[in-house]
Amino acid sequence: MATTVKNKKTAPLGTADAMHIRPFSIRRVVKESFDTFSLELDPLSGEKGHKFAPGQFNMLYVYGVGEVPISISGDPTRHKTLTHTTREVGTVTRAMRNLKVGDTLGVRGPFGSSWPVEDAVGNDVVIVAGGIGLAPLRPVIYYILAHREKYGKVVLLYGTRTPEDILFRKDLEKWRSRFDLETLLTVDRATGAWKGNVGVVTTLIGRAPFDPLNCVAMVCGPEIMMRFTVLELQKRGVEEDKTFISMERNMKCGIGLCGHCQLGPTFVCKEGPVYCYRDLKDVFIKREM
Amino acid sequence: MTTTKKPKLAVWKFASCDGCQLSLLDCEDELLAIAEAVHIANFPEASRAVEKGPYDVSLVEGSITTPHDAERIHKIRRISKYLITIGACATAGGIQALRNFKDVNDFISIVYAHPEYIETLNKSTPIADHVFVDFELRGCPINKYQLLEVVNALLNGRKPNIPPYSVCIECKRKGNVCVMVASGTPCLGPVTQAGCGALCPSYNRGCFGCFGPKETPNTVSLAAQFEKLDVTRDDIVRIFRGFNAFAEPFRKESEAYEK
Amino acid sequence: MKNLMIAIVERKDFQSLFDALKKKGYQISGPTLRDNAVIYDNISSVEDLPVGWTDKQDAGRYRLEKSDRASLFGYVLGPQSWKKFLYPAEHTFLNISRNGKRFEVGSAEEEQQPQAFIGVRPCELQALAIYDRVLGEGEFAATSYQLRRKKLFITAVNCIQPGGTCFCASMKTGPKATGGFDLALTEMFDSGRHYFLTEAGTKLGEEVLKQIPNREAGEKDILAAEEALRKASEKMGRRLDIKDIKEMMYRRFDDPHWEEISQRCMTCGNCTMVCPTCFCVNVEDTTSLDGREAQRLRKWDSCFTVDFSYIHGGSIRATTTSRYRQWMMHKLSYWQDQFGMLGCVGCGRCITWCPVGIDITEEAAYFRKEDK
Amino acid sequence: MENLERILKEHPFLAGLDDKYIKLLVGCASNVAFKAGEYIFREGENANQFYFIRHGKVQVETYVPQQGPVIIRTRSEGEIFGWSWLVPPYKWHFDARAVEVTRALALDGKCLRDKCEEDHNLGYEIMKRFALIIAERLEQTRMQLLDVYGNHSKK
Repeated sequence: MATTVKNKKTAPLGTADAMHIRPFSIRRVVKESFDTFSLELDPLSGEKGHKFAPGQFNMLYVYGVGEVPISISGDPTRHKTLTHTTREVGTVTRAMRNLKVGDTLGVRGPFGSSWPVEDAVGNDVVIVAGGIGLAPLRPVIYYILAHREKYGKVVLLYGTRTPEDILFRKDLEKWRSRFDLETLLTVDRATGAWKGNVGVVTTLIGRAPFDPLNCVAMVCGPEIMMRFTVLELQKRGVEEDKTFISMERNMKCGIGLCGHCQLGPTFVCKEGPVYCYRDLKDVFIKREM
Repeated sequence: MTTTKKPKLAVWKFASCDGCQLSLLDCEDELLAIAEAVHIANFPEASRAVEKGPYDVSLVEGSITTPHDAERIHKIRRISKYLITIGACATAGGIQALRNFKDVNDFISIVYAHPEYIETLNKSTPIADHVFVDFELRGCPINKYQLLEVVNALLNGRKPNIPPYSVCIECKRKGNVCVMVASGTPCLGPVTQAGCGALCPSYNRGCFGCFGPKETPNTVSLAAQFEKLDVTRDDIVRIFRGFNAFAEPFRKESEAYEK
Repeated sequence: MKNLMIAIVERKDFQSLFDALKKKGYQISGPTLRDNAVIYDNISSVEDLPVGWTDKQDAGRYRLEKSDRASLFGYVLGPQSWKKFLYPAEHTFLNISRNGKRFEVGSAEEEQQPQAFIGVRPCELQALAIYDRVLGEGEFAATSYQLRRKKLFITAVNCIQPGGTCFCASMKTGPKATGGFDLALTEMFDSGRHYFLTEAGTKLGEEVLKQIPNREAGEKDILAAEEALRKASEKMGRRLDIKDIKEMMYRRFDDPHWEEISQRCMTCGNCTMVCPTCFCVNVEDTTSLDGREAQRLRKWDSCFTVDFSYIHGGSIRATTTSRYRQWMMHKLSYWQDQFGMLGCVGCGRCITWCPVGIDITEEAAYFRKEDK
Repeated sequence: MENLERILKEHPFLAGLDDKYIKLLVGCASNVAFKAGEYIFREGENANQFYFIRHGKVQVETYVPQQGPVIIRTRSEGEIFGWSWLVPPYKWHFDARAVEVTRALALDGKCLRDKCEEDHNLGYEIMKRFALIIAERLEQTRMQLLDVYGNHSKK
């Protein structure tokens, strides 16, 4: 795997100006956990669907409130409906949560780089997700399962804070019942009723069934979780240039013009959010860069 | 904004000059739109009629200077869903906080014929020292567009565009020439929060710091530069001791030069 | 390029340049005096230029002075850069109106009147080239910038009199304009004569030049101008050694000296506002009181603000140290990775207009010394 | 016994350990099984064993008043748990309970302590291995403390 899959983006549809917002209608609202929800959107402007690559994001605009970057969490092989999953953490996502079926949401995108699902063909794939980090990785799982025969062993390691924080429960149930996908869950803290694993997500790496020398790792979660995860993957022998992470920074434009999402030499909205660890390792550990 | 009941708004006055309330009245062009969007239930500068609470929004002007006020603000907090303080008095103690640097009893005996009737606290303090404040709107007086912006943002459920950065940023956006660099005029702009539209530098004067300290203010560096511009130590104390004299960073800097 | 016109325009005929540009429909912008400084504004005649004025500059200090000759371009650089015209400080780009559960989005971008800049310094030409790369050439371009940029006529002015905080010579961006202009002037004084050696850089420039009274420049004229520019290069107030500067600065990322700079830095953002290449903007949302109309607008922003790097939970660059470092390393290191060029053109504005006189050349020199 | 010896020998935890030491360990080992929900040990009891989990899952928990049992960490097949036998006062600090039917090798810690005391080479080999386990536990605990997925929003 020589290179990161960079900027595999589709040109924004509708208008030439990438700052132009396209209205979408909310078809369904799904409550994923007490503070996390998914929105399923249909285009209003007559465009047919919304093509994207797993890992890409859209800028979502709530009328009069503002705009935020949210990763696409739906199925990339079925792009009639656009699905986003987000956590309520600020003014805009709070307003988004109050939207109802039939309300309008503005969309710009898709923007950014994507997970190397095509380059990973022929390899084992280990997907490590922490918390809301499963959202941008879900399209990867959908994609791989749609092309399952092309991959070796596929492992999903997913950690959350508590059992109540586990997202996409229906999907997880389905995935756990499959023989061609190893799904391991763990939570950081739990009380009595929980019968699953307890411990940070990195504890799953040591015993996950994959061949570290023939494997592509895709990691998404809080930065500190990704730091520990990469260390643990390296302990098992996964190569740097086959390890991929997804970064988060302040994004105001999504197209590399506003400057806010700079991470040293790169713009997270353009070269990221998905990076090959080898390309980012020098800046990844720099404080306040 | 939903078409449900209009939010009830109240304006309250503590130790102050009423100038900030007047900023609301000064919104001539927008006042009708405001009156349409909110129900003004209590506004001493505009009407004597007072409607009972609770209120959706309380705008509080003035600082706490008497034991009675210290009690009254708690009552207001209890009947207000959102409490927004407006102006330097309410957010930093105001110009009357200059007394905080001296013994208040000395002032009382000088100013009043019968000091024994005067019941006052020995410090003038901001509202946030007494109750939880949802939003602080700075300025002496506040800027009417900022006030409109806060009300507007609240009504539309968005974050108000009230940036905590320096006056310099809005000053340069406006195309002003830096008075300190080009004319050697001491200016508090680099340590003062934006919001006034860089009013004084637009008229070739140094910023007086009406909007109080900005985020991460480096008053030490600015004061050192004032000295290079031959501003005396006494004058540096005076510059920092304006309408926001008791705001922590300004207070500390003025005290450093008082010694 | 070589076969384009080089001519002499006498001072008395200089107004013809304004007239020719106006005739072509250009709105002319150029240097003029205001508030004790030379600023850029819309102008209409030679009289609007800062005739007979010059400036003295040092770190944190700028003073206008009377010049001993009636030069039109005897000043060095003012606080403003041309970005104020091409990428305005505040600009509404979307108008959105609500209609029940739906909303309609309308672009607020408009075709612009052609603009002509008079008095663009060589360092500023480089700044424009940088802006072109940053805002105009990527996969996504800034529409409002392109709408203004594409109709721009540039009259450059070479620098025969560099300022105290200039360091274009060491950045290889001046004092002579080498491209990116329609016309380039060198203001010459020679035994009582006052004239402009005028070089056309484009066909359009040549077309305009032909409408101004002129005579063909001889080799002597060209050599005289070159000599004046060579001298200017030697008088440059400051220098910045750019050899391997990207790598050098990366190595100093954790240097304790950043902390020392932060003792002086006020994070006021002046350097970013006056910088001709700083391009960062914020996007703000506004609404009408009744909620029926909303707008999205772009404002110049600064990496010195806390909110600049805010993601839920806090700011990535919370400390002054990290914010100053971001700015300086962006100019000298990150920019090269991002755009394949330096983000600094050596104009010296950030040095002059820093209220406490922090000097990027001095700090870079300190880091270089530490690096050895 | 041959079976136990093979299991111990192949376990990555003991990789590289001299055969004579493996034999010694076998002398301290026994097969154990626990039903789902059964306590393996309780807080405050003497810590005289550690376990190689062969099958099943174990949770380490503590009882917090008003909250009930809080699960600190689970251990699964192939993993080792229990190191209180190694440090005085040799008491369990937590409860351990089988989440499901669990089979394990129990090694007698007291027996092992004595052997390590007699032969410091063995002692060093064991210490080295447990130091790794303890460091790993510490690292994981620190990460848990960081509460990385929490909503830390200040605004």
